[in-house]
Amino acid sequence: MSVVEGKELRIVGFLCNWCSYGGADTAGVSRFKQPTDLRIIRVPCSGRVDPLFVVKALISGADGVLVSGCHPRDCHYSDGNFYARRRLEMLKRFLPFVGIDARRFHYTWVSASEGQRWQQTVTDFTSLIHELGPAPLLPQNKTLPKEARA
Amino acid sequence: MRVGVFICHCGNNIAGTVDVARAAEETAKLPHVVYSTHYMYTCSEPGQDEIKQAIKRENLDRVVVAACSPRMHELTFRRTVEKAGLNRYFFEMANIREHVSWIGEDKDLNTNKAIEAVRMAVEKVVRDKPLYSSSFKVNKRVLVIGAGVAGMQSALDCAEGGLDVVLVEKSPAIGGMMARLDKTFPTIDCSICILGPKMVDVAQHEKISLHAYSEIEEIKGYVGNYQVKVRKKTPYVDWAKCTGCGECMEKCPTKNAYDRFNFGVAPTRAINIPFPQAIPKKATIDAKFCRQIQKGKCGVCAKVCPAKAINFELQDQFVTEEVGAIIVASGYGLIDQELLPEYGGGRYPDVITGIQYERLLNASGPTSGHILRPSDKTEPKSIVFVSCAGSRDKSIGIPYCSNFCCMYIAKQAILTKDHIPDSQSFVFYMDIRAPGKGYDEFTRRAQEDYGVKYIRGRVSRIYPKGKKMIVQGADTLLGAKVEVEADLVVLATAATAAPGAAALAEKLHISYDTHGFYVESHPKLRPVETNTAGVYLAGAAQGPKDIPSSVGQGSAAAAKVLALFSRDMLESDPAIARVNQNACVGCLKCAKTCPFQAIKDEVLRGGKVVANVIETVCAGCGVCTSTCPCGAIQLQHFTDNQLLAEVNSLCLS
Amino acid sequence: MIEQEYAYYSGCSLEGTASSYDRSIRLILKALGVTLREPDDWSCCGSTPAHAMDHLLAGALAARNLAIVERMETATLTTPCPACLSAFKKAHARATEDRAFKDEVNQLLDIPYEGGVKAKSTLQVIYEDVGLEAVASKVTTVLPDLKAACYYGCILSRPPRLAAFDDPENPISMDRLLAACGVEVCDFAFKTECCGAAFGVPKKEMVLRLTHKVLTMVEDCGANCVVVACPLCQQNLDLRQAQVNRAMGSSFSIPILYFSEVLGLAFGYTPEELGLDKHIVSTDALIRSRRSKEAEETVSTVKEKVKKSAAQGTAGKSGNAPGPEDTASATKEA
Amino acid sequence: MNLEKLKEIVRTVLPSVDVVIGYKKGLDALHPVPCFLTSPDEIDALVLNPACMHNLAAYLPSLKNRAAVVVKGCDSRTVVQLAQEGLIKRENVVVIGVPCQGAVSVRKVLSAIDHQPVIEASFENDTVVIKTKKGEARLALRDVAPDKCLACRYPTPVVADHLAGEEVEPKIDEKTAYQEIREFDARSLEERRAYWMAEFDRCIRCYACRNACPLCVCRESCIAETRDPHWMSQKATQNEKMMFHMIHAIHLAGRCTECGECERACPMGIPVARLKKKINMEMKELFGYEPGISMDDKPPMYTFKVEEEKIEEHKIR
Repeated sequence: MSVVEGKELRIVGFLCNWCSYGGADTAGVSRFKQPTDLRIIRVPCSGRVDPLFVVKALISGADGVLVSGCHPRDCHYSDGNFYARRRLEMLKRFLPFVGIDARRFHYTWVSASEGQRWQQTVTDFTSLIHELGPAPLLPQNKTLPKEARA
Repeated sequence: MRVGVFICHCGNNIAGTVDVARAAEETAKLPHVVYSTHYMYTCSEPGQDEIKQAIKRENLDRVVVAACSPRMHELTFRRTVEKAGLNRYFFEMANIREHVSWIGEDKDLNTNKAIEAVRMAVEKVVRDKPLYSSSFKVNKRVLVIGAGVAGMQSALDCAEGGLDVVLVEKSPAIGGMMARLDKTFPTIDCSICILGPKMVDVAQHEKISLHAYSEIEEIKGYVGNYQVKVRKKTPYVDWAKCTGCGECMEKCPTKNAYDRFNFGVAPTRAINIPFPQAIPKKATIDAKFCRQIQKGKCGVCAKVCPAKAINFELQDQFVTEEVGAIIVASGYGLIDQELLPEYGGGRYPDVITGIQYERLLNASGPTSGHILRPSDKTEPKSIVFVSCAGSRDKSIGIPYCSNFCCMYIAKQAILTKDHIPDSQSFVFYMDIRAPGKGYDEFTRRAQEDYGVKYIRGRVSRIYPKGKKMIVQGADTLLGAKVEVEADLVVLATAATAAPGAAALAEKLHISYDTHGFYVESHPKLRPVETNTAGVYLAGAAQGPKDIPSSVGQGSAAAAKVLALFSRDMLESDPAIARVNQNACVGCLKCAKTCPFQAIKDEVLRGGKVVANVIETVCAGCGVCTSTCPCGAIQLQHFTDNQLLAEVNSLCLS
Repeated sequence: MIEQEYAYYSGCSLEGTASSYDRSIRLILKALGVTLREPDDWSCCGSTPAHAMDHLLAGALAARNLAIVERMETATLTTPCPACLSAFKKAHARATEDRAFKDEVNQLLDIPYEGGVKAKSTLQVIYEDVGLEAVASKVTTVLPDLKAACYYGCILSRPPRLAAFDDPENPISMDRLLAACGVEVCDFAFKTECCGAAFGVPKKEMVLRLTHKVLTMVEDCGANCVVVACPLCQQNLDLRQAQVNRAMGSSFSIPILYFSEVLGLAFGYTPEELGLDKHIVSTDALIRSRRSKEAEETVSTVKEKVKKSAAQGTAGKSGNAPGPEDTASATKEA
Repeated sequence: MNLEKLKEIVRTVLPSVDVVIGYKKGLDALHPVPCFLTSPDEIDALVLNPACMHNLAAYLPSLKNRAAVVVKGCDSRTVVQLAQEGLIKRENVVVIGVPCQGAVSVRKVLSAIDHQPVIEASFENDTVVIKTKKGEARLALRDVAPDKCLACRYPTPVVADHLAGEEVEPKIDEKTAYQEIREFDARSLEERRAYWMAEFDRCIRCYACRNACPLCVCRESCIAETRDPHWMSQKATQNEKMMFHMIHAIHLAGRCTECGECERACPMGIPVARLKKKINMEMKELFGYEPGISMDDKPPMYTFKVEEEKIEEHKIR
């Protein structure tokens, strides 16, 4: 883990190129200050974000995962974010079943002109993740307590 | 693999809050990286030369540039590495300016973040595959949406350039807002006199086919090959037969129809030709007011029409046009006066909007150019203009400046003095915004030569007192409250996006801002392009604009289209989906979810069914890749392995 | 939606100078089938003077009353006084949006305020919850001589985010209520203009000037009385009318009525029951005509007339009817 | 379950198909195995009893020609789902439905008889009679039923060209079907986490669950094993075990017909079907969708609505 200990937590963002990545650029151009934790992975469309990428990140040690795309109806590829919305909603509801805090995964919509909204999203999400603290690591040994099957 | 990393200072933009030297030192230690350096301006010519030389000198086969946003310079550097002999896709960018140096203040954290951004880019670049564009044929016809002055300019320039143009206009007549204006600033030349000939050119140009009273129903396809379905709204008049004689309008018994062209300054007939110079000069029935259509009783127009053109049974018709590029010049709208209750909110007949006043001034308007106030048809002697009526007003959600009001108010005040020499005009203003050529001189002339009284301050309330309107406001230069008795008040109501702008943007797959104005590719460097290839912007659809700017953009958009069409073949973006036929199990879920119907099934020898991507149709969204359970269809340049490598570089290391 | 029961906070003015407001409110709401329950041991709402000196104290005073109401298990608090209403709404908004403020306020209180009380002006309750139709159905008496200018004052509909009632610049609720009672309503441009009441003591000259302006506009618009919903407006316009006349050389004699008094008269209550004898500028002339007419007209014609005007639903007919077109146009009726 | 009726149907169907997939006796009476009939001589070998657990529909996608298949209520949903996704052609399949009163879990029976070798097994109305060397055990069917049968809402096949037996009324309604999931959801996040960590820890990554799943169509292209894409390593770590089960569950989102084959196949007794059932519950809630019920539905992950009635934008807090 190469986060700066004690200062940062590991937050991974998947941003669609046309809206949210642009929104993050707009926030930058406007010098809207944000916490430094987030690392951004650029994807063409939120529809490209397989929910399994989110799972992979969370299992591999991310403390929070943020997915952001174009607002519904504004998708550069017309329908990509509609698929994303269904799949990510499914994931958001499924994660807590296996003991992953659903608050560690957030998906939202930010357009290229919404620099301020992006700043707010990053700031709020980062502060929430800091409040939740580092995600519990998966136990890597075999001495787990066995729970009796019902 | 031999990766070179180039970290840009961007002057002080990056180096100010990122320790670029340390970043270069640290990233040099990353696997695959054999060379890492930092440079003042990587995008400059010497900066690009440095990359090219390093590729040769260090024998690099992959390049990472850590600088600004890839949305800014990805293309620049792709060309650079290509010139040095690498495939242009053997390149990745780490955004350490917009996403790092400009938003974080802690230099240590920023530097660490920049190093990680480079690490992610390195992990991705080593998994880049060489990609090669293929080419496809371009349909050299252009669609122009909106026949205001911007759209007409685009259409004429494209047509002069030899292109076939399809021009679609929502209203029954072309000309847009400019056709309604009386005179234009700062020259005071007659608006229709300079626009009229252009309108005629549009109508007569053999390369332009005009669909008036039509709207865009659906758009399919991609740059070079769009299919556009146009809805031709029914005018209930067979335009092929209509001669524009106006007999029907004369005889129509419905005399209180709302006059859209004149913004309701006076009523019109249910069947009408919007204005004398209208092109096409054809009659249209407003169904909402037509007695025959509403109540089934009347039909006077049908009886008097000498050409027997009236047909109440006519339905909307659809035509499909195939084009290679689209220019969007759909114009702007104006806010509803009801949003301004403190100014009467549309309750007082003698408080009108700037565009309504324009129609009162206009010789072909309902008052034949005599300024008569609506309530009692008398000539007003004291006229108050209120600028920023809604503009720059956060409380109603319009924080922006409407751009042209200061100028048209000055023009209208001058014209008022011309029409009524013994009148006195007052202008309440926040600031006078007159930055164009000859503009400031013009507003000064209004004050100095025409005696218009400019009062710097906002109007708080307008109310009637007897036959007068009292305009109550502040004079911030005097620091006092002022009240002006007016016969007529003109509100410079804020410009907004055109009604239906958002719906049109969704059909075009272009972005629009929170106010509904279309978003250009780059605010400075690509002002008439959109992020959707082949779709260009002109005029006030992108933001409020005056006539010269709209015309300029109209020509600029046309130039872009002409440049695009200067080639017979276009190169496709090779970052599209590709199927691994061995892994594909032929479930075709990808085909079902593809937003572009770009995936079809293919039967291999031996009977195995697999998915097959139609290269020219695929737009590269990657929905298929996240749909495919077995990873058999991969979006090139954003493959599962590349994104997983990025995730792993962040989470597992 | 009408609730059976509202917590009713009358406030200090209605205990004293505005007692006829209180009386008439209670009478008409009873007639409309609404029960008012007065909170036990209510205290100052904090609007003056605490609100000018100490925001925490002002908040705590309001919150104290809200906390009492919260324990009454009636969903909504109503008060006829816009100043009280404003104080309650402000305290409620701050308590629900600002955790630190809420904690600070609750430290000062015996019982904490949890943030569960919705406050509405009594005008809003009658206009929105009870409704114009129910009001019109109770009308038994016509007031043919009343030409009313509805004066809403500065805080009833403002600030819009807090008030969340009627149009902040051009409110119409009172106009419509009166019209539903068959009263002629004039198109009055100064509905929300400041009367200056708050500066009554420190800047008397300014107040007289502002009040004079409002009263002049009342006459200009052809009204012969002002109808208000605020005890401070009423007091200022009524009590100071003679002072205004003296200072500005005018000769106003304009009765200033509460909307509830007008509704009360229309419902058939006597001026004595409603407390009209408390007014400084006499209301006798307006009411005298009412009596004689009342005897002449049969109930059925009254009802018909009322129904008609309620159906039109309007005060300033010229003004408030929404226009037929998508584009705003001041001149569309021309 | 009416064996004689079934044989009669098979006899009439067999001439029109290449193969009939049914059950025959296996190792012992408690272990029937799938059989593939091509000639009328084989019909008498057919068996049908509550121990017939295999979901025979799983074989359909790999068959090229016309086949008949014997399906219980739960298995019939697989046929519908496969046809809905275009993985089989409905017209190529003759569905022989057997209304089902509930099956037995071999694992539960064996543990009830202390894993003695079975000499004989017979099935009376609500009872399983098992003879071993140690004597005869009479087990109530309910006690040895697999979990899926206790929450079964489709005892009668949802699709059948022929029905071998009388329709059976479901005993469970929509609400109680997901009771078990709701109860699990009610536990604390830590408890849920600890539970699954312990369960996943036992996983030996044998992929039996995946191989048994009738809807896992990727076969050798499964991303749990491929290098391109390279989603997982072969390490036997908790990370990778959990990732595998997440892949399996998420790939079945809106597709799992709850036949329970994954769980039956698991040699480690991990309740993997639960993961899919949870997602199914959410699919029902979000999109009103239940896999394998109607041929005309579209699996919800492969379609969308512009306005989603049930999905609201999330706030960060």
